[in-house]
Amino acid sequence: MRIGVFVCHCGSNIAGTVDCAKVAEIAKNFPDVVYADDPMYTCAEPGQAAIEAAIHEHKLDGVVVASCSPRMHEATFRRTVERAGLNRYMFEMANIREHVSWIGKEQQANTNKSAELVEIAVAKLRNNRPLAAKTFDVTKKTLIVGGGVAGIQAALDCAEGGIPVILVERESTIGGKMAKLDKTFPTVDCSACILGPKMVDVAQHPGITLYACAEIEEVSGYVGNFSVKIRKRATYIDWEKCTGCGACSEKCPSKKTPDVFNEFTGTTTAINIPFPQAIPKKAVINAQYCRQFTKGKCGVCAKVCPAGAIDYAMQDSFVTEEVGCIIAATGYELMDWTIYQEYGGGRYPDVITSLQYERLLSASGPTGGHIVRPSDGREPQTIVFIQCVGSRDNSIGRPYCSGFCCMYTAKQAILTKDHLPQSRSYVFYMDIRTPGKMYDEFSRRAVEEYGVEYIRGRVSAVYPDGLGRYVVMGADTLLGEPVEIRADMVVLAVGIEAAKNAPALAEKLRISYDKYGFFMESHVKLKPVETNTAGVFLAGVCQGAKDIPASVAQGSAAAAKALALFARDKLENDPQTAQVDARRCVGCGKCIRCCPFGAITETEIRNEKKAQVIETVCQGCGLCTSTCPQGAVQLSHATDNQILAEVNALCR
Amino acid sequence: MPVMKDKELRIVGFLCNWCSYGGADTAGVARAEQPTDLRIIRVPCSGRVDPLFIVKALLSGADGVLVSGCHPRDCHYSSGNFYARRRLEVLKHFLPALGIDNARFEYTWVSASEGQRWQQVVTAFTRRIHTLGAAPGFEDAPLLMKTADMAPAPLRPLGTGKNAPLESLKQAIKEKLPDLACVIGWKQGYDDAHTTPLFAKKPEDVDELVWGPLNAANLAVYLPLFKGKKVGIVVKGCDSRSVVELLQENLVAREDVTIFALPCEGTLDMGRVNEKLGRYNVVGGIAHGATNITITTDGQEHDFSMAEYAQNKCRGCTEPEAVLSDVRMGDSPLVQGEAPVPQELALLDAMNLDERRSFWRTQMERCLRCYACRNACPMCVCRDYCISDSRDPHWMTQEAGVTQKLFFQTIHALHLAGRCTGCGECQRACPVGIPILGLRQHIARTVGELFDNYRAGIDPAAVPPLLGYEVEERNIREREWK
Amino acid sequence: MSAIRFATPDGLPAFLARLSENSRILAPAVKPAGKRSVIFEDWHEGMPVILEKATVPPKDAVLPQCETLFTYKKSKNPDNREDVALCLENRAEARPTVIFACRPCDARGFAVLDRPYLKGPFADPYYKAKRANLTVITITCASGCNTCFCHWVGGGPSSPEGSDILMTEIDGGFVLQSMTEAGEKLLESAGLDDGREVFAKAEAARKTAWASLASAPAIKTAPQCIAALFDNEQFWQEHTEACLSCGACTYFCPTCYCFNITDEGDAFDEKGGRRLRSWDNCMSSLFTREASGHNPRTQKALRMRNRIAHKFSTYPENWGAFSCNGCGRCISGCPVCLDIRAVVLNAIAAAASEA
Amino acid sequence: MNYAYYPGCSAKGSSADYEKSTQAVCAVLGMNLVEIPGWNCCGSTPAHAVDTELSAALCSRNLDIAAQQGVEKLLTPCPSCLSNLRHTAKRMENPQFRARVDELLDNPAAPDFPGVTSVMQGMAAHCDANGIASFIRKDLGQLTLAPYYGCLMSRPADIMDFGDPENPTLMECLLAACGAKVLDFPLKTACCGASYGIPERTMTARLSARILRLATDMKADAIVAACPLCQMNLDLRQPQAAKEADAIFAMPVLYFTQIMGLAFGLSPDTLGLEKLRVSASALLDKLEPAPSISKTPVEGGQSCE
Repeated sequence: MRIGVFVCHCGSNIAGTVDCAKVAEIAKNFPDVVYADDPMYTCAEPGQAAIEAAIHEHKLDGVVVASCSPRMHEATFRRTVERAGLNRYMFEMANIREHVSWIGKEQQANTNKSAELVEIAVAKLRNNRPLAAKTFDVTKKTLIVGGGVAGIQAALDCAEGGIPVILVERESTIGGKMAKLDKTFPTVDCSACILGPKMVDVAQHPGITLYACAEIEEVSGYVGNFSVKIRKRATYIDWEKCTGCGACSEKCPSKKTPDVFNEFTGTTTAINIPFPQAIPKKAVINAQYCRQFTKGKCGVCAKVCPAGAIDYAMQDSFVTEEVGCIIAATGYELMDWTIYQEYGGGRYPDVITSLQYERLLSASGPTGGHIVRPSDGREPQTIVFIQCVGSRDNSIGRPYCSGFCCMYTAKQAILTKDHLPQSRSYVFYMDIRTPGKMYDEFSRRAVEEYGVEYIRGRVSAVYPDGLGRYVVMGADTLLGEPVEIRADMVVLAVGIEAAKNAPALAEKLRISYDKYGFFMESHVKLKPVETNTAGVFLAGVCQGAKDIPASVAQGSAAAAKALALFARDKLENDPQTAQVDARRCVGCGKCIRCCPFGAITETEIRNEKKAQVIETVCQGCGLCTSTCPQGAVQLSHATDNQILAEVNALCR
Repeated sequence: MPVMKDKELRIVGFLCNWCSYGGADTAGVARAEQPTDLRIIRVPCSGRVDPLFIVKALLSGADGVLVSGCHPRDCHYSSGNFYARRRLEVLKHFLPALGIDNARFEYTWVSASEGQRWQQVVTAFTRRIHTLGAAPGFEDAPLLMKTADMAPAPLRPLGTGKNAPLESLKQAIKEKLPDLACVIGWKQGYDDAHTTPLFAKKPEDVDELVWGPLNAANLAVYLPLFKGKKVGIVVKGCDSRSVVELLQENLVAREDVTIFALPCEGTLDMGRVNEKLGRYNVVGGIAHGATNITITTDGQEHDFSMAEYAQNKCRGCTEPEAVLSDVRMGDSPLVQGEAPVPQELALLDAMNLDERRSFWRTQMERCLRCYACRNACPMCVCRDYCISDSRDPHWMTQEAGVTQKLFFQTIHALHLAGRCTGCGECQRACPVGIPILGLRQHIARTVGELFDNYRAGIDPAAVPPLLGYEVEERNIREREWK
Repeated sequence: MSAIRFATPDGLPAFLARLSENSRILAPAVKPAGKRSVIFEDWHEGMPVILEKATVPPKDAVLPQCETLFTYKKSKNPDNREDVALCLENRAEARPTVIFACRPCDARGFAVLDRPYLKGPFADPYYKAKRANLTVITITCASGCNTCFCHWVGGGPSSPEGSDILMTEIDGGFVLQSMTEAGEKLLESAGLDDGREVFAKAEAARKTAWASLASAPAIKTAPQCIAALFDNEQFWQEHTEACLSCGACTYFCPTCYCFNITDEGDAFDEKGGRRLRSWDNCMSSLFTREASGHNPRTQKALRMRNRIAHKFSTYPENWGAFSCNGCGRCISGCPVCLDIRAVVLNAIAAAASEA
Repeated sequence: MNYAYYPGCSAKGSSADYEKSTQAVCAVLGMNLVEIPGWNCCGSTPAHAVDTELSAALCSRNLDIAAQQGVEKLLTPCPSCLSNLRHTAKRMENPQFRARVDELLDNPAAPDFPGVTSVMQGMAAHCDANGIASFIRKDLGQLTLAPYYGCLMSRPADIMDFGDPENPTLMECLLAACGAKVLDFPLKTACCGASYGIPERTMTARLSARILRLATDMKADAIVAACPLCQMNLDLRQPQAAKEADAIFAMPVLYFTQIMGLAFGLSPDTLGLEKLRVSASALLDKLEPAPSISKTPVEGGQSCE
């Protein structure tokens, strides 16, 4: 081989603590290395041009770049060598920035280590083989999990782009959390008024198939060709027949059913349509409370339903959809704030969550938009808002900021003043975080125009004063003294966490999630929509806290990723797949059993059972390679011999 | 490549591309200062890290090896690290059997965002390796010769199988023979005191079948060679476990094999028998008592009581009867008591790490790499494509050094993890009597301890532990490290 | 006239100590284990003197299990990195070596090895150097054993072929008789008592040993018979069914001399690359596997045929002697007790019945 | 059943009534409290904030005595003693700390100390709610009680082992088992300010007043305390608190052992009620004979723990 080595200075990032020229000089003595240089910025245009020139001039057939992490620029340099006519896999990187120059200050040790890392890379490269991608067909259809505003936006954008969409929603209606909100910041326009039309569009768009009351059961396949099994939960109502007239819920005798949509601020009937603008506007029976199910007799709804849609015998059913990509938009839930015993741990009826407060504010809520205390129905005079309940609190293992609470607290305080002009509102806050367009102006209005009293400090305790009100004890850290407020109502800005089933879904989608259940994007900065599984994209809060505009933007971004994927008729696989040496294979099937992707099947060659890799399914983990005792399955680009070459270069 | 003298030690890291390599990057981005000893090899997934890479590095001069992958449940490939966890945990238990301090090997989980944790991991591990110092080698370990004790009293009365219904069995075999390509059994070998495998194809061949304590060889080793053909096999209890294991691994089809079984009363340790017989020209005869056999050589009688001359494995045997059979005859023996720690294993257990390195160096020096151990092993199914003598992959050289030889034993033992039934054929086949069975017993014990007392070769439908995983492992507590 | 000396059992350590001043001594050493073995090892003072037949023949002294033939290093011209210099370093090693107390069959093994390695069109320099520095002291056998058959193949319990000194146990000690010049020289400076007086006792002991052997069948026709059976696949298959294809028979054989050549390491590394010669095993499928993957001898029966034919047919054709000296290690070392004697006798019988 | 017992210094002075009632109630429950011989102060003076090791040496000596007695568990009525003893046991796990403390002691402390637990926890472990109910002779059904643990009893959570430090419930459990109406008293773990009783009298008065006011507003018949210092503070300084709060308080502050003793039909003298500054007579008036000796089992009958 004829190998060229480029030891990047990265300005002073590397050269500050590594003698790059010396590393290049040492590299010249490595086997097959015929050229070495130490450019200032290898990744910059002149640096890349120099690599191309060297490939031509020195007839290189392999290149090693010692610079930053391959996770940063491997793709860049692969394209560089490809432009110069080399196969992109005849390239290796030595990470001498993140793994050397940035973590140690001793130049001698760093220089030595860099040279060794280059040596490993050369050793590996000498065992590299050119690899070529294979092409395969694509199913041009998108599946979206979650019908909140992010999922709705992604669905509409995909469908508008001509790509059929399957939208799967766990609840009986789409709309997500946004549908529960009264008004939205910073414009204070009605949430239902701006979301409603989009929901209707979803229902009416011919390119969108909506499965509500449905969940993902199984996912198999790979980018371009996923097969998704969807569980349609039994609603006990034939939605083909249901007209959404609501006659059933009017007559339903089981009126003490907890109202999930209203965040348990009221009760509803066992058969109901969650809210008037629900899409699909279809009734659902809550079997836990329906007398037909709990007592075995009732049947009132079946009698009154003019369409004859009630079907108590309904079972869960399944449907399988073939799609080319999947967008996860499963949103969030509020954390269980009742672990805060100092706020009563849920024992005090007038200490409520901000989302419950939204339902109290909403004209379609249980109180018709009147702010009253859940305990006695009286209008509160003093309301205390406590921010960061379950956010930025390391003591309960939740260090992250939930992102939008500062803004909605300001909004709720403003709306409170609108509803109850005589009322006084206090907001306990840690910091006000309002970095959006018109956001800070909005929160200032709460203080300046609406007279909301902002107190910088945490609340140490909330307790009933025995006379029907609540004592809110806290600290004003600006004044440096304790504060005690008698409040009629306390609203907690409860922090968010990922949807309960997010980890289970992540495992089905083979994507990663963090310890709070939020899905992991492929790169925090540069790939915020992609995941580590090709063809699975993220939208909305399932990826991390964000407000409505950001969720909508990410929904559109995910749709753009889907549309870009489908802009091609054929896809190329990553050729870093496992290969079977049929001669070595004894057909024991251990690899088949281990493969996380079902990418290995059994085949027969001359009447002997052999393993066979489906290259388009193989994701290149190499588990099979370390499982096969005789080394018959080798992962291209990470073969036993390639890794052994690296080990041998280090240990001899 | 030499390390920086007196400053660095050789520490090799295998990091998965997605989490831990990213975590190391994150640490770099955060300028989290770390010791400079570690050299990172990037692999796609911790599941790609064949434990043999680690042994290879440690035997080749690495002072420490660190594997890091995504946290359980976070694997980029969904389950690679679950498999890795089992395999690496088994390795961690196994290394001391070789005489390698398993503190020199660690595996852990670091996510791409945990730069700080990565810094802690590297710092702590490097400190640990520096505390341990440079790894001692095998080639220059002082010589140490030790031999295993004889096993304690057997769990069942041992005998010579004199009263076993051999004639009825022959009749049964003859009845089935027309449908079978052959029936594998034992016949008299080069003299009365030795047996050799019998491949009966004709009824008169069946008459050559013998039964008794000389039938030490495990004939299951031949079954995969008849793949696709219908064959019969006569088994002892231990042999039947090998058959079960082959069935479990799809190397033999259940419908293709007819298993004939008699209850085993124990087999002789031919190494010791031959030693006692010494040099002789001819065997004058062999007489079977109930619990002993008498061999006459050159006119001199030698008495071998089963109690004294049975193989160690027979004394600890809990399955004298086949665990799976089609034709079964004879009375069931009564097994009482728990299997003791096998003697070869007890011998290893009684040594410290230094002694074990010395022991293996002393033992391995006389290995000729004839691979009788491998080829006699019914579970060595790679056959002609064993990685020990392949160039691609190129795990081993032809060099005759102790580390190469010991590395082969490691390959064999690790490949047998969860598969070895303890039949002992490897050790019995060794012409120079190297007590290599201890390594297999060690790993089988580890597998049992880690995976709910799993024993290989009991249930053809069982999932072998290293081909499966639990999301929460009951007996692996890898996360307690830091 | 050969030198004849006498040594008491107690005198042997001193004798070996004296020899070890100038030479490496390879002497049998016992390796205790469940299955005990006896291995030739570098002898040093304090080690017991063992006279048992070794489990492994002393072939390693001239044909090591693995030897580095030479190392090769490449270095780059600092001014022009494409200009690479190659430096070879010959590693043929030959220090004076005495094998003590091998058996006549072992010694005859050297005679078998000498032919292809020294007497063919090319003498092997590595072998030659070692062989020239080797002195073989053989202890004659007092009896045969259940697996050995030296007298079938031209040897015997006191066969001198390949030995420099024959040593025979008699009452009260050992008679050492030089068979070659080298042996004579060694004995003359060995500081041992004269043994001519008791030499007759030694001769008597050797005769007794011969007489104790069971009569040997005639296998002179083996070369032709085996050649005639070459295409009789069934014969070879029947005799190979139990074979495990391991290397116990060949690696423990004093006459097997096939080798493999591999390169290890890297020419640019400090240690350089190593060209290795190591024993090869014709019973393994790898022996004949070609680079293409094709293998003319995939079946173990064909490999067994090769081994038997080489020892009893083709080698004799080329060199006029069997390349088997009847030590019987392939029988005693075989994990499944395959018996080469039976194969040869059956071949002769089968050829006769075919004819 | 015998229990090793560390009364603490208050028991011999300011909280003699706590001690008296504890002994009496434990006797009823069949808990024989055996005082460890030659015990000394637990170091719960301001000293422990000044010199941890010296304070730990004091505790270690007590724990060592208990260890020499061979007891497994040591009971103490006082939360402050409990806190100090437990903190010491925890700190002594650190070998360096232990070495420094050992230097201060005549003999090195025993390697293993017995576990220390409060009398309250000890009672709950000794018998379940039904067990307690079986001793009831007086009906407390007319009593509304505000359980008050004080700030020390449940904090820090990992040392004191009282469940949620903001919302312990063990005392409620015992009082309910005795048949009283128990308030969900929000300030049950709030500070009464007792430790600043001398340097910051106003603050102490303010903090105490907060608790007294809430109990009064919640119509409690009594505050039930578990800490000698709290009890003394809330009872003895009630006029000061009332003055600070510009209110009138007449809130009896009893120990939980006294309440239990009343339920068990013990006489006020036996329980040391005469020592209260705010009389409990109103409370005594509400007691009625238990309707029947064999009470119906308390719901579930489970342990309070």
